[in-house]
Amino acid sequence: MTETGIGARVHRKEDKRFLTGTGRYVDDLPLARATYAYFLRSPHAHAKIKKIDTTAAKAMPGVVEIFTGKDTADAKMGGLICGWVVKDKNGEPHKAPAHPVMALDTVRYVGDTVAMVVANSVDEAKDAAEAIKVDYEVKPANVDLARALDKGTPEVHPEAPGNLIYDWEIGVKADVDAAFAKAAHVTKLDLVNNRLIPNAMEPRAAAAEYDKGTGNYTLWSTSQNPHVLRLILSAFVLGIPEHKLRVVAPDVGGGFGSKIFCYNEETMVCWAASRVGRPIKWTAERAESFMTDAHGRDHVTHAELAMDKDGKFLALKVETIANMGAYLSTFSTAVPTYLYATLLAGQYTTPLIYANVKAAVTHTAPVDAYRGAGRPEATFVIETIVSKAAAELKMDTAELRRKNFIPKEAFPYQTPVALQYDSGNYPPIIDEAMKIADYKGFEARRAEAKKRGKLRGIGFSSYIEACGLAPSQVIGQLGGGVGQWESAQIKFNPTGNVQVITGSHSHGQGHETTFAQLVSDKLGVPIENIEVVHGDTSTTTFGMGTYGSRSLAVGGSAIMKATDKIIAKGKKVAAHLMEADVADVEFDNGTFKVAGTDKNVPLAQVVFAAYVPHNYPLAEVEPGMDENAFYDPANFVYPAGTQICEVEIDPDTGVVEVVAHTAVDDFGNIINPMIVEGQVHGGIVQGVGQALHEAAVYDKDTGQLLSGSYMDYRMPRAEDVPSFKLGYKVTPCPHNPLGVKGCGEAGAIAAPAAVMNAVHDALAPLGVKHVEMPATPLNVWQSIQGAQRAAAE
Amino acid sequence: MYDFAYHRPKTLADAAAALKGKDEARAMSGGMTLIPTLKQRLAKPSDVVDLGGIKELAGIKVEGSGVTIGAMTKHYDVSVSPDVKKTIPALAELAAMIGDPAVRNRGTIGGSVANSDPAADYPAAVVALNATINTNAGKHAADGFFKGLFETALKDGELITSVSFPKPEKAAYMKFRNPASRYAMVGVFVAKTKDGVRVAVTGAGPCVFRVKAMEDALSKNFSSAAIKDIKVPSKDLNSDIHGSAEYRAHLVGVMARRAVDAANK
Amino acid sequence: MEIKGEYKIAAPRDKVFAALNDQAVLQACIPGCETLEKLSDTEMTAKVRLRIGPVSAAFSGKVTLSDIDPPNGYKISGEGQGGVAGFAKGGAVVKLTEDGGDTVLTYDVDAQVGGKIAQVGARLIAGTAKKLADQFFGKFAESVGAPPPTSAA
Amino acid sequence: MTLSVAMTVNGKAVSGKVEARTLLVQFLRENLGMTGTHVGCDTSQCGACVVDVDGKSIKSCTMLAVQAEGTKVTTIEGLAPSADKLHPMQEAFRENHALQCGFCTPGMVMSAIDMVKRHNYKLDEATVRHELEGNLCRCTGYHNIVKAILAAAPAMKAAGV
Repeated sequence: MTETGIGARVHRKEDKRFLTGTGRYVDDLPLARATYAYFLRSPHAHAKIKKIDTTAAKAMPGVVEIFTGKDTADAKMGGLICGWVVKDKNGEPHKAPAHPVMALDTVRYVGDTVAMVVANSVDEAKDAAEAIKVDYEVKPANVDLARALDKGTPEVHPEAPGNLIYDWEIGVKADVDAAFAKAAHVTKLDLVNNRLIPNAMEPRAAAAEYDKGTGNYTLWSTSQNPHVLRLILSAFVLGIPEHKLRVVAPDVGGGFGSKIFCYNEETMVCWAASRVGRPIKWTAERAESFMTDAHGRDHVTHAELAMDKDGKFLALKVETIANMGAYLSTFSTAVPTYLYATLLAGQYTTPLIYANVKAAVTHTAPVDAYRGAGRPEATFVIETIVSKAAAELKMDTAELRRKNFIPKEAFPYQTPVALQYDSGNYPPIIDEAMKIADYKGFEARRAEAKKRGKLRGIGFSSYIEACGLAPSQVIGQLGGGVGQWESAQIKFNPTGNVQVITGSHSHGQGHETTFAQLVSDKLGVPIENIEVVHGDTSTTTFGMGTYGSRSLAVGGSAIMKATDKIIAKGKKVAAHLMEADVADVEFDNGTFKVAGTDKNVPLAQVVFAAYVPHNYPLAEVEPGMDENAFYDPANFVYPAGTQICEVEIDPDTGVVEVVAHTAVDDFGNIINPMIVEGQVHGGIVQGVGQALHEAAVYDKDTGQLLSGSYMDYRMPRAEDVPSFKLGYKVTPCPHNPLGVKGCGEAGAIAAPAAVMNAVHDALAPLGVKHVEMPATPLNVWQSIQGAQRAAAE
Repeated sequence: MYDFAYHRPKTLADAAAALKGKDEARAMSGGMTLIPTLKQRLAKPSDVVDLGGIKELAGIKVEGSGVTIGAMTKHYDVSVSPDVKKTIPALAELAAMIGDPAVRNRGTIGGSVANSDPAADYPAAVVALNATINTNAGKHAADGFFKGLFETALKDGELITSVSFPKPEKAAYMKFRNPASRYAMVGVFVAKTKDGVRVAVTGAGPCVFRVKAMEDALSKNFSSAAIKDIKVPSKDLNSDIHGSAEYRAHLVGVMARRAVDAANK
Repeated sequence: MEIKGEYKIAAPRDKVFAALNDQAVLQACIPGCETLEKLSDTEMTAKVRLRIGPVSAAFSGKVTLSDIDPPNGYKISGEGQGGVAGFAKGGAVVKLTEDGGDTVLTYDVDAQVGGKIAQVGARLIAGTAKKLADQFFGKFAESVGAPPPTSAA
Repeated sequence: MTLSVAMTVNGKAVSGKVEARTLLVQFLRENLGMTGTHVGCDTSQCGACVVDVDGKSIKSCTMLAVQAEGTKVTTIEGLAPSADKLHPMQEAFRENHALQCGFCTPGMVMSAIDMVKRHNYKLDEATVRHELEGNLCRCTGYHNIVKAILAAAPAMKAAGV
């Protein structure tokens, strides 16, 4: 391992610009003659638009143009699409209600877009928006997910009768029922997976410019996947030919899934730029982000686990209602099905699993992938029910897990829910986690806490994740509308420095460093001579972007393929330069050598020769040193791990404090441990946030978003968490060239169950059976009160 | 934000003059509530009169056995003032619990008291310590000053100049933060003085209020045990997604007991 | 949210009921009411300026009287658009019962707000609604029960 | 209402025309083109916009530009002593991987420097975590930010900044 190669804790190349205020986010871009967009949004969850009058608003100072849904309809603009077709039980494709770019005659959630004002300044645009008269006929709203599918609940779309998008299943119900009939013990669980708002610290933004001379559009967007955004805008929404639309995602301030999707604001900004003839800029206010960024999670689930007399899992049955919100966002349909139910085996040998998922539309913001996307929901179900089962069986929670882990020898392991786990070794992970967490010492700590009046609890969560969605063929069979490969290009300049062009996108994950490490390690080029280029459709090859912890496993592997091509070509050139046979040329640490001799030629010299081919095998080899690769993986990658959380609860106030949190993960080989640790830390805190703090709360009657600002949406703060204890076990991924798995979502996937299991453990002595997430002080206090009332009766 | 006419008077008299006769003029002290409100376009003042240029309004003075804090004194300055820490340490501790460091560097005691936000911290201290609110028009006793949700006894154009806090024998403030906003969901200030005990609660009701039953019990026996069975009725208490009225009522008891224990330390 | 309250008014029930239907009385009692114009016996348009602490918003909308059951009570409803602030609507079921020569007025308010005030001011909604209800009925009780009705409106 | 405003930003005298309603952060970003200071919320809670005004950290989204008249303002752009040397706090953030997407970072660094100075270069983990109550980060889980600040405190003392 070199100081900057694979496995090294290399400091990030991108940090300097972020630390000196010279990063460039969309809102930072200077655009000459820019206009500013402001979107008028519905204050109602459900209403018919009887009339929109923009006359007075159009006459306001500084107004350039005002557009409404009618303008987009007149222009025959396509609607926003859902890119994953899920087939229901009967083989029918999911119901696909229209998703107009701006509301036509009905608004369906608080924040639904009613009009776009373009003006010379943001303030003027806002002034004008206030002068738009909208006549609404307010209608009853469907907000409560648990009742969304009930008869008589207000309907969101005529295309989705009864608000049902699909009724989907996996597994054979009769087989599972038969197993339950024979079970010695059945544990039952009802739970809610609370709705979250992603809250990347940079609000979404878009800016667009139209060049009348060439007919080219440029859209700067806070996107995690600029090529996919361009594809959707070109093929489905705007009809601008792909080659006439350039999408640039510059520095992007976090995404967590919420910036994967194609939103109406960027669509409108792009479309309107050609109509107003000036650049248009839009940056969301945080209030808009709360209302309109795709939210995450939001399930209501009933689960049952059947066990034999020894605690061996026999079967698992899960019924879930998943909230889609008012419209189907880009990948929303896949999240509670293929990314959720296929993970319900967890780390266990449960032989039979049946899951039924009903997706419902409601008068709330669209819901789509958010850090983990389906997998946190699955892990929460499994790991909560396993801990509950252990408590019911009076068995050690780790012991029950261990008893049911898929054994090392069983890999590759075919689960009953479609996935085939490629690799893993779970027992050493939980052992290591228990060691780091000092599980043995827990009861002493609990007793000590009791003396201080605190209830201490411990909770486990052993998660499995399937990330790096793949292969394209399988995803296609499952209804996914895009390929799942990644592209890479290694472009040497004549002077020997390198541009690594990737189709994935970094918005905090550190690609500029990790990918440079790969290339530096593989080609022996000093890391400072390597520049990673991403995020601009005009300078990068088509790529799929960054989501689902795929960048390294898929994008990094593509880079490896491209470096292989460079080495292969370089060998031919080197062979010529050294007057040797290609078969005898070896490449090591930046130098081509003739095996068994001391003849060598450095890569830089080979590159120079390729660009200045004065002495060059032009008959056999093209000049230049620039190689492209596409990599389509053979399978998902399957990181796994165990987290152990310890909490202390103040029974007087209901406040839960996370006092210790351990995570041991198997991410396969690790390229930059520093960056991986950072991903785990951030993920854990988002998971702790879900477990204890965060909730998107809509008024159940009116559909008003009550947690619509940081005054009411409870973001985790530094004081809410301790420093974390991390550990690793490595089983390399067998099917990608780096042996890597994904690490971006793991923390957020495992943490909620670990925290909630600890909360339940702490509260068990008080007779509390179940606390719903988030375990806020109010919620915990009410649960304690409820248990005390029940005990008194 | 809507635009407005901006004034930065140098004297109190000029400030009063700038506000006079203008129904939609607003005085701004630290601006920690006003500016966010204006950013949301939830108010459209014709004039904003920035009190930041009036030198006479800032500063902390020890007067008699108590302290007088100028209206424009920042929370941070109160929190670190040796005079406040020596005279009424609980008041310095309260100031250190407001908002966050950057907010404490701008927010002022005068603004907090004049605003009477139901979840502000200072009103609890003002009432529990039986402070005097000094204005350009005279003086107000603490009792009766806070009249309701964002309502005080201040008349139009009346500006707080300082708040005078007598030194208590013992005092402490316990705050249960709203988990999201960090405002007080329930804050209880307990003060034992030679005239008796006062217990003031903020965050729980439309404005700060006293709990007579606790005061009576604590006047006889200043220990948390003395109030352990006193329940505050939840009727008329605030309720939102973070806390029901019942929960707030319960927290008043918990925070009051903890405040008494802290005061006795 | 729901808000209930009760006032004892030193006036006979018929008089109280009449006052509940008196546009001038209503205008004087609706907090912040700048104009109240009659469209019919049961419908009025209103302009209301509310100032709650730092927030100041002008609402325009209508006031409707329904379920009129003289002299036992009625329902008074209002809804208003507050521009950028959002909207507010609510209704109060008002019941009058005789208590000797006095009248006991009970009210049961159901209020909703939406838009920006709901989004950023959730913590203040219940308190504000209660304050406004108290102000309205308090002022009403005072104006109707006040001894010499020289300036009842 | 248009007003003239003049102040010193990162050691340089600057001036400009603003409206009364112009926020300090807007003046910095739009008039001066100094886009290092970010806006992450509209309720004065996230801390991405923290700058130093006359030695005190403040939220530049909650101060009018005209209120900064005559003050000395330091922003994230004004910390590094030279093009190839970072301020010890910036260096500690880099060293400890205390940033990911970088959006909250400017405010985080400004608050951290203020915190170290107020605590006279002596901090412990609990204090650092508590003092970060006005700064939100969604990426790092705070772990490495805390580590960086604890490392920076002695480094700042040693460097005399």
